[in-house]
Amino acid sequence: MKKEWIALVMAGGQGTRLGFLTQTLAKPAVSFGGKYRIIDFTLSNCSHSGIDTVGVLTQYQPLVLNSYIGNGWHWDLHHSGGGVTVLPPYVKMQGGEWYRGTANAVYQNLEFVDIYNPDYVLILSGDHVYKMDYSLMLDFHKMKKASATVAVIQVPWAEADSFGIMECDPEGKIREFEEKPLKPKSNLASMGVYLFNRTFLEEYLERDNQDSSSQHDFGKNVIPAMVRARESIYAYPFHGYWKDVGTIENYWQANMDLLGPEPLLNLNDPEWPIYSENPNQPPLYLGPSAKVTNSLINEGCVIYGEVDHSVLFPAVTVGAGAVIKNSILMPQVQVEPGTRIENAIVDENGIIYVRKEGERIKGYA
Amino acid sequence: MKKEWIALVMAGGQGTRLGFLTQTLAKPAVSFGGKYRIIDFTLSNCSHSGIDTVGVLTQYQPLVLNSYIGNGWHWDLHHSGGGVTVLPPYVKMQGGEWYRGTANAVYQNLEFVDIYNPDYVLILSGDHVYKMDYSLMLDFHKMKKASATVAVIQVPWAEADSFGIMECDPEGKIREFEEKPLKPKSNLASMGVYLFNRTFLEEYLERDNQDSSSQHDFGKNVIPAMVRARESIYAYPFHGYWKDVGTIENYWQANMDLLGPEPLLNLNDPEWPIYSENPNQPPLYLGPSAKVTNSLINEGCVIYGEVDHSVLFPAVTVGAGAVIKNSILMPQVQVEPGTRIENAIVDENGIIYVRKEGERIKGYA
Amino acid sequence: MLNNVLGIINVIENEQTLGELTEQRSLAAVPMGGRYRVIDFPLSNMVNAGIKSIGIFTHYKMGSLVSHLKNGREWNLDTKRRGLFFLSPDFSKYLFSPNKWDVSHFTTRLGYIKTSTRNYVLITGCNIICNIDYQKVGKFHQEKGAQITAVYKEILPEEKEKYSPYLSFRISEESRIREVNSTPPPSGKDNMCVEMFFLSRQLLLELIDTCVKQNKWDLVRDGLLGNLRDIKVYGYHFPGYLAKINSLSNYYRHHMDLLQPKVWRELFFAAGPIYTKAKDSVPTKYLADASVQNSLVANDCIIGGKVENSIIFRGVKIGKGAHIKNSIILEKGIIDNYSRVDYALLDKEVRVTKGKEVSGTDDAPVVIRKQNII
Amino acid sequence: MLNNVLGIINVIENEQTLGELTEQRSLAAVPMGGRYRVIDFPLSNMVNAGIKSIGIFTHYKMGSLVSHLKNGREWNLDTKRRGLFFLSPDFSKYLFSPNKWDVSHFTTRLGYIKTSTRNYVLITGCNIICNIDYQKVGKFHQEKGAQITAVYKEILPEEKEKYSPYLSFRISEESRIREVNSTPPPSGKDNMCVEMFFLSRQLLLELIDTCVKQNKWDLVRDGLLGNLRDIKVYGYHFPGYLAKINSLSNYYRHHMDLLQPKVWRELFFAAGPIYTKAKDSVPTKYLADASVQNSLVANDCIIGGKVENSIIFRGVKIGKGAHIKNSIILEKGIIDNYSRVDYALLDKEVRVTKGKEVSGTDDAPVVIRKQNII
Repeated sequence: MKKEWIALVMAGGQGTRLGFLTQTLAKPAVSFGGKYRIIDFTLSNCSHSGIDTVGVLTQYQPLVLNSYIGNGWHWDLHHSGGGVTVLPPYVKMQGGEWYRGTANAVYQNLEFVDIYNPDYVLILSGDHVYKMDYSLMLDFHKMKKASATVAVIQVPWAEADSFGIMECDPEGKIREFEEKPLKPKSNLASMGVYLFNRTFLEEYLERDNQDSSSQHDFGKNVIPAMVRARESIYAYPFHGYWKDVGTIENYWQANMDLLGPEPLLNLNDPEWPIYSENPNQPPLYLGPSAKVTNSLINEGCVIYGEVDHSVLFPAVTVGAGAVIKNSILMPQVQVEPGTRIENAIVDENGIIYVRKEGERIKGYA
Repeated sequence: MKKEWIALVMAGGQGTRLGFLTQTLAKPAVSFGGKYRIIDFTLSNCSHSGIDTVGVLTQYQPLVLNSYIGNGWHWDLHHSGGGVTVLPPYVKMQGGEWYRGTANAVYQNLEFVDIYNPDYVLILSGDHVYKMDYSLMLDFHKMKKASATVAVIQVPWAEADSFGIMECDPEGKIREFEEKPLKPKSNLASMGVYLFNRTFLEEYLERDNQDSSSQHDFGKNVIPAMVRARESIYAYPFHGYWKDVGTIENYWQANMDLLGPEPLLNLNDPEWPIYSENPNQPPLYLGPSAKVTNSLINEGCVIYGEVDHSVLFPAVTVGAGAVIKNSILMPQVQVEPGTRIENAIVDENGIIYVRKEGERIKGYA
Repeated sequence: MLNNVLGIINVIENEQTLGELTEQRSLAAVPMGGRYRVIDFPLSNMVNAGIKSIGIFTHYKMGSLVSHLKNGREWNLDTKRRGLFFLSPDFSKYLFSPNKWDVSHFTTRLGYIKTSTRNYVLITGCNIICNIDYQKVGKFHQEKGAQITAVYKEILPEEKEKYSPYLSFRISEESRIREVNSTPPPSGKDNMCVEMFFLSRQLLLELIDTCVKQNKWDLVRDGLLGNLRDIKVYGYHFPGYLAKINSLSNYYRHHMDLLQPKVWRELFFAAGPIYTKAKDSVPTKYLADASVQNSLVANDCIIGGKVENSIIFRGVKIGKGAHIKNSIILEKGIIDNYSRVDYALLDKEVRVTKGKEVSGTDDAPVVIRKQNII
Repeated sequence: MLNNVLGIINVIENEQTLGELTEQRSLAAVPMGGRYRVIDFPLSNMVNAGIKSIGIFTHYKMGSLVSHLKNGREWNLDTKRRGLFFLSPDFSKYLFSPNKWDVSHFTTRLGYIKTSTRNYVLITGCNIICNIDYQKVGKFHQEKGAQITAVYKEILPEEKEKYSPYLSFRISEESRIREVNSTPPPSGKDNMCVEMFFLSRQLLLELIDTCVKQNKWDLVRDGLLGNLRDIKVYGYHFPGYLAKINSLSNYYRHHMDLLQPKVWRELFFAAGPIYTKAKDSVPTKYLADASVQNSLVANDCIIGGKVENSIIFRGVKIGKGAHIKNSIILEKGIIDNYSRVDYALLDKEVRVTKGKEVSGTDDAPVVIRKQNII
């Protein structure tokens, strides 16, 4: 069952900075954009890039994520001889241990990789929102005859200190890789998308596993070690929308980025649809007094009130006289008549997180 | 998503007594009967008994088992609002721990049970070979107004000391439950099939979890505790073929039990088919010199030699002049011309375990 | 749950009734309610009652139906045993009767009915849109000790015309059907047969056999309702909302009914959800100048203009300044900026170009053919 | 991989050729090779070459075909985009041409070809059974700079009769097709057209258009091979084993070929596996008195007797003392104790009762109709 490449998606993170959204959910399973779950973007990218074998590494609250991923049907990743496999930590002949970092998680699953005997392994993160054709990155990787390729994106200089920052030579070869540098030397940030020659990866993971001082993380340990050893590591520049939705602020902003006639992130792209579960809901009903503008609203909603610049998931009810602005309403939320919700994220249990411009988010039930 | 009952299948055991068969495989994933995997029996039983929601609890070498179970398609257990879910141990807000016994495994998955809010929970073992209509057991359980019901089968008195043995009153209420008693008081053995009222189960699991002296096992701890407390626990007598294939001897015997015109375990039953993955292989080819008797042989095999009283999995080749007797040949095994194999189990890697009547099995590569 | 029941949906409906809409598709495949097709309603009703074995009696133009239902996945009918079957006769040999309940439709598919292992049969047509709980019908059948249960709907005098033609039942106090007429009584309420019959599979086979032997050809009139004296036929009253899709004006009117939240809620949720083919649709986007009132909007649309009293199917784009009123826009319609659509029914992929106007009247909504450009 | 190719399988084959076997099923649905149906071979060949978008041009009796292929799951064609489509014309309107390559079969399905986003088309018939690597055909097409590539098979003088009728190619040294004849040359080897054509989708649309405009009606003769001077048509030689299912005797003969391990291996494994509908079958059970030589046996059988030089399909039961020779037993046949079957072709569910004998000759194997009891 030889494959040219396979992808491994990191979906084990606890995502504590997303607060209530991840209390009972792995971060990649968090709802997004009126319909999707965050991991839909990564898995749709894989599907459209021609990757037919994907492992999803989970260990934190995976119940919803596992059953959502199922056999990969939603992303056309359900075929025999490949498809999606959920990879939790497990017990081997010599016992079991939890994943201790992204690199360790992959290290513990090298047996899975071996089944497919791939030439290349693509490591992805399950909690980023973007549309990317990984096959172009593979072409670049082959052209450069690289041992590893890291996808990079230009970020505002002011934010560069919160990313893994690369310094490259004119050929694109990475000279230096610093995770969250105090004084960034460039604004080329790692997107957490790594492509490795398989044997090269295995070698470094073996070494990393034996290094007791390592945190066993790709960004913090493995990539810097490769760069330090002057291996042939290249930066592949990506141009387009990309967002790590790991904080409430970023999560809220990424949702708002879907609105308007020419949104930053376009979901209505027939060439690159984002696959997801398709809920079965009747068409949205807008009552005689409804007013809906600048918004993204799913089927099954019943709206009598006013909605502006907001994202509504399926089966939300907005009573007469209610006003929703700059907000995200999760599935099944019932808004009583006359209520006013602004700059907020409301979930099924009625928990509201209010977001204020420029301030930290505070929450109350 | 209220369900009347759901099933939880224990599939986490290491199955060390099956030796090489379980070195890289969970025991329920071991091949059986020329086509099946052991867990097919339990899952087919669930499907035919009208159970549409099944959790499979795994933690030892689950790679093959997880991808085999997939979305439950093979057993018609793939529908929305239920289906099969694989349940590995995972990390929660307060950390993660491995399953410490069958009862602890269920305890750690009470959250999964709660999703379906069932009235009854059926606990099953993934490594027994039998055909059983659990809905009849549910009828019995309701009729007796039981808190728990344990399925029992009569075993030869001489073997009773290797089972959980029950003593009952004339109504079928269990008076005593002894795991592997030195001096069995009856020959009614537990089949490892338990049906519980959900709240009753949760109560006892909570209690068992706090008992530091417990091994957190249903047979050793939870059921005996219930019986000791004189709870309303009934024995449901099952009549039919049932085998725990946990040793090489039992495994070999259960395979042989499929042979003959009126086998002990009948697979050709249109009312109770055993569902499985259906390998895609052309019809078996029997050459001019082939001689095949008293055997069960799958498609894709090519046979020039002699096969008697044996079970052959798909795509096995038996060369001219080779003789196979009382043996089990796993998928893809190639038997060279002239070879003689008797009383053996041969796997894909050419590992042969030779079985001798009445003796322990010894293995060599 | 009715898991001991074989469901039969007879989609051999008259194809002329919906005019332009049924030129290229069978009635069963006509789009309905923003994102469904006609077949979704009878099929979902059966599935919601626990029926797991369903045969569709198809006829011409089955292509769009097959590609809509495929293996029945969305209806949980993609199972190893039983599930969904398409039953088409051999058109090369068979003289096809346009009568929906012609016995020959059943004799050419007799093998399917004979080999079923279910004890009961539920037979329905396809042009009644409602959300009915068939479990109640099954319970009624048992309680009454009926041999056949026929579902009916009590209709008001003013409704007779819109539902015609139909079979009218005279029903006794204990719900037994005493008389069947094809002309409704001249005054008062009436009991309309809605072509849903529940009976044992054995009895159905006997009735077919009797019809064939006696050279009678209408399974409903001659078979199921042909011998009310000797066979205990009971009438089950369905009290809920119901639409009969037998004309373009009924089709239009029914869609306007859906704008009543009570009807919307009942039709889509009463006894269970209505399932349809899943599509990877994006939530609908409302732009800055959107203004939508008293309307139904499916996913995948982009709304830049004004919409009132209308049903907008999937994938419709409505430009800035456009104004849609009292209309039904089927899938992938494009309404360009500043155009106006009033009392209109636009089939799939119609485009109304910039500034153009399409309008009909309440009594005679204008119908625009598939893929036309105005 | 040919993922930029739209596959078209035209199953409008002559239905008379296989006599009793095609009375109730289309040729495409005829059982083949122990557990397959004819359609599995052309379909699997396309899938193995990476074609992900396949349209089946169906005609009458499509019921068994639809229930065999369903949503294409076993062929990995159950995808969200592209996948498997059944394309049947509207029989109520359409004058159905019995000619397999009638241009009207294409004009009535033009929308499907037009809306495809693939650049190439691979068109095949359905009655050629082989295991061909279409990736090689695609490569050949590119290397030759061909506009159309037609697959052919070099056949021996003595094979001409069994393959007739066929189109014969005269081919230049650089593989370009120079001449097409419908009568084979009187002596010597010949190049037989096997009705597999590879070309750009654009060119196909143009050729259909030209045919329509010039009122020509045979897509192969008038369209694809109608202008060998101006259009570069190349012949790709398929060197492997190939059977043409155009008569009962060829059908029988082909099955006997499968008893050669070389043919068996090539047909089922050469360029990839042949997929078919999965069934929950039990491995076949051989009883104490079984004796099976030089035969193919599918799953789900119980063999108690003697079998020689035969093909046993799924679910066949052969009693003690029964003796099957030189025969093909289709699904679920029952051969009771002590009966004899020689040179016979038993359709599905035939039963040969105790002690009876069914025998034909090598030249004229006897054919027993479906479900008959002897």
